[in-house]
Amino acid sequence: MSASQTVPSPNGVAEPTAEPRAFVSCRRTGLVYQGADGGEVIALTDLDLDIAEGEFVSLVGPSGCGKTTLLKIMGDLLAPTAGSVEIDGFSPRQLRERQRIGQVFQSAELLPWKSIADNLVLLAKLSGKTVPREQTEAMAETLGLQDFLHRYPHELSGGMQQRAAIGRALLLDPALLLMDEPFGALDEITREKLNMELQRIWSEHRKTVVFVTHSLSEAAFLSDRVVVLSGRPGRLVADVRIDAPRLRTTEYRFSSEMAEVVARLHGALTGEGEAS
Amino acid sequence: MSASQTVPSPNGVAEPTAEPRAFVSCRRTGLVYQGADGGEVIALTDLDLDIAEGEFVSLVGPSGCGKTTLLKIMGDLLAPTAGSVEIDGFSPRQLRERQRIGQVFQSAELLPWKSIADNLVLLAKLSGKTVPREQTEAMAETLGLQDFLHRYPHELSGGMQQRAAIGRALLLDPALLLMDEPFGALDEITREKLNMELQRIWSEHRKTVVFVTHSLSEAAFLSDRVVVLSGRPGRLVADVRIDAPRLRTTEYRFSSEMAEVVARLHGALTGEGEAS
Amino acid sequence: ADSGTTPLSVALNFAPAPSSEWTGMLVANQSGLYRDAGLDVQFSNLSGSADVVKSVGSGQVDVGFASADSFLVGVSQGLPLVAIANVVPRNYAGLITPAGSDIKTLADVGGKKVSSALASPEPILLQALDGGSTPDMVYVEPQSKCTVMQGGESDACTGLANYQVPLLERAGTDVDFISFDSAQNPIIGPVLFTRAEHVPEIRDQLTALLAATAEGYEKAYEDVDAAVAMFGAQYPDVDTSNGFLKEAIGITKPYLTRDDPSLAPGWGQMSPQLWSGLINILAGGGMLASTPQVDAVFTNDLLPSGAWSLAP
Amino acid sequence: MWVSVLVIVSLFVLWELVVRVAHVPQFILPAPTDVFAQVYIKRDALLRNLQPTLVATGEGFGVGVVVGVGLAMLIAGVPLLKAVVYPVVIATQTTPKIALAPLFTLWFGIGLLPKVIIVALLVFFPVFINTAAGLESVSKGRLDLMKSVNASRWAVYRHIRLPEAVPYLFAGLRLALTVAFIGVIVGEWIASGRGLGYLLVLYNSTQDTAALFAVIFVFVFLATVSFYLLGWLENRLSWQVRIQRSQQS
Amino acid sequence: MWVSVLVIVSLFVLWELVVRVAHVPQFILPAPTDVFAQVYIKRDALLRNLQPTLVATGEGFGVGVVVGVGLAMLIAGVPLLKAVVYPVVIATQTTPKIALAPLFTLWFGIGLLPKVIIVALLVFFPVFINTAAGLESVSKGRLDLMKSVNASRWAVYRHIRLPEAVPYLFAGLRLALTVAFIGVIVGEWIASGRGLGYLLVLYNSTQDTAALFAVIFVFVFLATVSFYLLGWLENRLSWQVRIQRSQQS
Ligand SMILES: Nc1ncnc2c1ncn2[C@@H]1O[C@H](COP(=O)(O)OP(=O)(O)OP(=O)(O)O)[C@@H](O)[C@H]1O
Ligand SMILES: Nc1ncnc2c1ncn2[C@@H]1O[C@H](COP(=O)(O)OP(=O)(O)OP(=O)(O)O)[C@@H](O)[C@H]1O
Ligand SMILES: Cc1ncc(C[n+]2csc(CCO)c2C)c(N)n1
Ligand SMILES: [Mg+2]
Ligand SMILES: [Mg+2]
Repeated sequence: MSASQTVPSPNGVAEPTAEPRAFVSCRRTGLVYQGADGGEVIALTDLDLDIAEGEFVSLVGPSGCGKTTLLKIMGDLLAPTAGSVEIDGFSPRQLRERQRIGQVFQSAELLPWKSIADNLVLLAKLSGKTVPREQTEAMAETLGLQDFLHRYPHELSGGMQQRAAIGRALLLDPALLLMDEPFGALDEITREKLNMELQRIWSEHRKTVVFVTHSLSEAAFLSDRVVVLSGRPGRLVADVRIDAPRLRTTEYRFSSEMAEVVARLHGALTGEGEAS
Repeated sequence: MSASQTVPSPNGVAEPTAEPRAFVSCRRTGLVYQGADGGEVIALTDLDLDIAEGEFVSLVGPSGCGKTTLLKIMGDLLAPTAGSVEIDGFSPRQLRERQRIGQVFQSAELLPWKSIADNLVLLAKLSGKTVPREQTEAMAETLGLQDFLHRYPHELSGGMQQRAAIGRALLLDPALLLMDEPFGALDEITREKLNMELQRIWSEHRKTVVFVTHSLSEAAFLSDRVVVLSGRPGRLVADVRIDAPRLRTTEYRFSSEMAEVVARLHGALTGEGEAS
Repeated sequence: ADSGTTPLSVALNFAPAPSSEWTGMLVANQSGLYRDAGLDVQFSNLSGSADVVKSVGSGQVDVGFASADSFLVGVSQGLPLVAIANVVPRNYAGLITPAGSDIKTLADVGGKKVSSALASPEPILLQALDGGSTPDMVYVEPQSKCTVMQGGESDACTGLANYQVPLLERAGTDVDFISFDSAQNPIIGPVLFTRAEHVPEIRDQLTALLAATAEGYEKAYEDVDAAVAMFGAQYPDVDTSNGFLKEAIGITKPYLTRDDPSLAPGWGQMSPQLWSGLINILAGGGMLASTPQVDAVFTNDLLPSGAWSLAP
Repeated sequence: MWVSVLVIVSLFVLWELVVRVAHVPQFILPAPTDVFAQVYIKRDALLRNLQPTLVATGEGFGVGVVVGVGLAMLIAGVPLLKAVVYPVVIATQTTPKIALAPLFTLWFGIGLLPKVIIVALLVFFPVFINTAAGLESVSKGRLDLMKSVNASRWAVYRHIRLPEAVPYLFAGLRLALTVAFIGVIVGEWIASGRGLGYLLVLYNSTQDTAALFAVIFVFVFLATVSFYLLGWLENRLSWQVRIQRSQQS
Repeated sequence: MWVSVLVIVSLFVLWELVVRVAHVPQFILPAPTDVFAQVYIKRDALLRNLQPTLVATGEGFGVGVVVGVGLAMLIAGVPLLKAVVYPVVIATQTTPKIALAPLFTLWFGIGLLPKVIIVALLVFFPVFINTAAGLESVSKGRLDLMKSVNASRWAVYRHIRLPEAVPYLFAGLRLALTVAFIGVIVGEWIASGRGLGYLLVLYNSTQDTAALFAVIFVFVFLATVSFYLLGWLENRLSWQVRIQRSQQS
């Protein structure tokens, strides 16, 4: 996959690959929403962010600071109104058109007319992947949904729906995985379990993950780096590297080492922090 | 409001009030969902639970264990298929019909065709309350939504929508407040801030609150009691009283006292705990 | 209504359009003959003879002007109606063929395709008349009777001498016309009728109406151009400039008389033979729910005595 | 179900009473008992003329639904095509078909074709309008989901827009069904020697109002049955109904 | 907008070419230029007969929409009332109005009334069916929200069901608009000395096909304009359109 950095750019001109380039790179990226009544909301301004290939990066920041917006820009669901975003030498659109992005949305977005099993495989199928039945079942098992494969979304609790949405994106096995508060609706036990699962899956495939969360400990546990955004409009206020070795264990979760990281993030969030 | 315990029951027969009675009392309450295809899901079985007037009780438990179901039974949005629930001597239906229940749902359920301001006051208006404009504005300020009063839900981030839903229920000022993961979509800072606000509002009015959360620390910080439910079907596995004095402060949040409570809850959730 | 005039409502069969056989009534109206007779005549345009019959039968209008067959069908259904004048003694209906067709008489239609209106008396007439034979009928809505023939889907159509024939000629289709009405088989044309109970109740108005109407027809055929103009004044949307109306009125003229004065001795006069002829044909064709008594069907009592009659 | 039957029966009783008490003449309004007697008396004619009407209605309905759904899918989410198709479609609808009757026989002859065309022409419109509205009522979130895997236009239809349009489609089919029955009458009126439409014209011309109502009764009965059949189909097929039903329990 | 105009113009050009090249006789299909010439020639008659048609259409449309929305609100969420109302409503729709036309003059006279009644009868149905479908398409969550404060039936309508039904309602109004124009023609066909329907009958009877098409053109033009007016109204009023538009930017 790292060979993809020498792939010619889509317009056929070979790009210079002399200096190692970030997998995702945002340059002075900004987005302004145009309200229906003409009023503007500046969601994001002047964001510079580089993410290396295979890196697990979390985004944290106050509610409404532009995390979802940034994720949508990377996933080509929104076009930035300022600056640029490049991913693996492509524009987000090109990467999306190559079906190399997987996304978990803030709301589960399950299709009410499809069973959980069908919801799980839908996106993979549409990306041209064939998902063997055993794989779907294994995924359901991981998510604790094995008894609900033939049920419909409205028969699931909020957390169960969100889990199904996570499974759907994981079955995609994409080069870039964008996850918007995937574990927000889960209890801590389930959350910890799925944190471990996600870490395991990520370690096996080493796909690049951009992960939005409100749980600082979740961010500290999972990430190589945590990016802290300030309140509206979103601006980068801290970029914390977490070097704890993989695979991280439950011991690490309750270690003073991680507690320190969390405290640092907490500080950055409340405005007492400094950029790393 | 405590006088309401001597109020005659709706069929005109005065109830015996000799021994002090719980405000909410669930007796062997159970609920089985009938699936469309005939399959059943046992969501809740044999639940016994008493909540005193003015008490702040949190429900925690694994995703899908029946917390939302229990809340809906108390709010008369679902009828139990076994056992009974009584609130202040009334059935949930009677209490709901007296407009004395306020509910925050797991999904924000804002009305897309109404501005945030209109969404905020809607339920209060329908309950026959007049909400002065200043009160709405003060509430928006508390929730950090003051700049968005004249915007529509789709222009808000997920967390902002959830905050609006909370404000809507708080403006109702009900006798019984049922909150289903109200702060799930919020970052920790905003969450802590709103925790404080909720504690303040609750302390002033001392309404009975049943609060579903996935954050054990949130439960430990806010509650008089935390009720732990087991996985599907939901059964009470622990009932932890928290006697820390009010108003609790940020110091308390980071105290070893609370850490101990959280650890106990964690134990109960993972199955190592005991009933209090 | 003007002071001194009595309102009297008359329903016309407006399916599909203002008809040239109304000319006398319109002239009587426009030139003030009705007003002079103390009447304020209001015309209403209904979509079909059956409608005219029913609205007179139900008492909604005082007098109707419609084809004799529809009138008889109504009477056979028990409507309390009586014919008071046979405005057009002869029937305009007949068989229309493309010019030079091998159908020369009604006897030649056997096995040929003839297009006609659904459930109209024309197919019955066609088959019941002397020499009539049984064709292969093609049923369409009234306006399509002859367009079907134009489109080649039938060999002949039934239609009116003063309507389909000039229309077809105008569209460039030369046609021949074989009338159903003949000396051997006289068939009565459109009639004025009212509720039987009206005959004693408003006898004076009815008498005045018929007298003025007779005068109107006389006037109309004295000056056809003036009649066309009056027609246009009553129906401003009718295109009177293209000559069609004048042509149709011209065609109408011979139908206002009977070759045999014993059958129609004066304007509007009816004879039992004329009525029983049509009653027999329609009853034979299954169109009548019951067979009306010939004597009860009409009265000549209200007609102007010694009235005007066009020379044949 | 029994409520509907009760309502209908009581309406008939009321109607019968009004006619009998007020002595309304039969040619203005026949009593239901007279009408039912006519249904029995004319049963042979009714049965004979049932089949051609059903065939024309069925074929026209099928064609209309296919064209309606197809056209709606063609234009959904493509404003340009919408701008192209809409004016033409509106023209086909607002052109009064009765006025064109003579031209219809010239253009399409006098067989089954003009009837099927008229029915299809009437049917396709509500199906088209409703399906189009349904296909456009998709939420942004679901479209984003599809966009995220670069799903094809067809996949978006199949997995999102069509299921989303189902409740709209069924509302459209309800409307289409009733206009189909109207259309076949117009078609048989324009040209036909058989069918229930033909019987209507026949009994109209013989001013046999009770027999006319007998045909109308049969006709309304047919349409009502198909209407409820459609409801039954919706209950079986619609995901929305399934959810609503399971949530009521 | 200009696309629509372009499409229409090119269709006219095509039509003109076909007629001219194939020498189609005018009574089969007149060329558009001949039709436009007739629009000009018959302008007095067209103008004179415009107003009565518009009045009848407008009044009937108004009555039909009010009745349709009202009835839909009455039955929404009340299965019993639905069971009562549906069969009666279906009967009004499947009864062929052309068959009853002669009786209409007996029942309602020959003035404006029967026309307004026919238009309203046709209009109310798509409005009713669509509004009913819309009122029932509410999500459980929103109903629970209302239930939680014991909101009255009316409050549920006002704040949830009606806004939810808006996109359905507009689809219904589109259909209603076209049937309104059909209805007024049927009404004027039954009995009238004026109106565009009367002109149609008149020009039909004289096989003045170009003039007939001239009336149809005016008619289709009117309907199209009202159709787009409705679209404009929807763009202004519908919350759904507002959201969709703001999300496109
Ligand atoms: N409408 C329904 N039909 C069938 N089963 C249902 C329905 N709603 C919920 N369930 C089932 O009932 C169980 C409890 O659901 P509930 O929503 O109460 O869980 P919860 O504790 O609130 O979970 P979460 O924390 O994920 O919100 C789940 O297993 C779910 O599958
Ligand atoms: N469609 C929209 N139109 C107008 N403004 C919008 C729209 N979507 C989002 N916004 C605004 O953009 C800002 C950032 O929104 P975004 O959803 O990216 O926040 P977020 O960081 O994901 O918040 P949360 O943690 O609450 O999900 C918010 O202030 C919001 O009001
Ligand atoms: C210009 C003109 N148009 C139509 C007819 C046909 N027509 C209309 S009403 C009617 C029945 C008698 O009232 C007939 C035959 C006609 N004769 N002249
Ligand atoms: Mg977000
Ligand atoms: Mg829940």
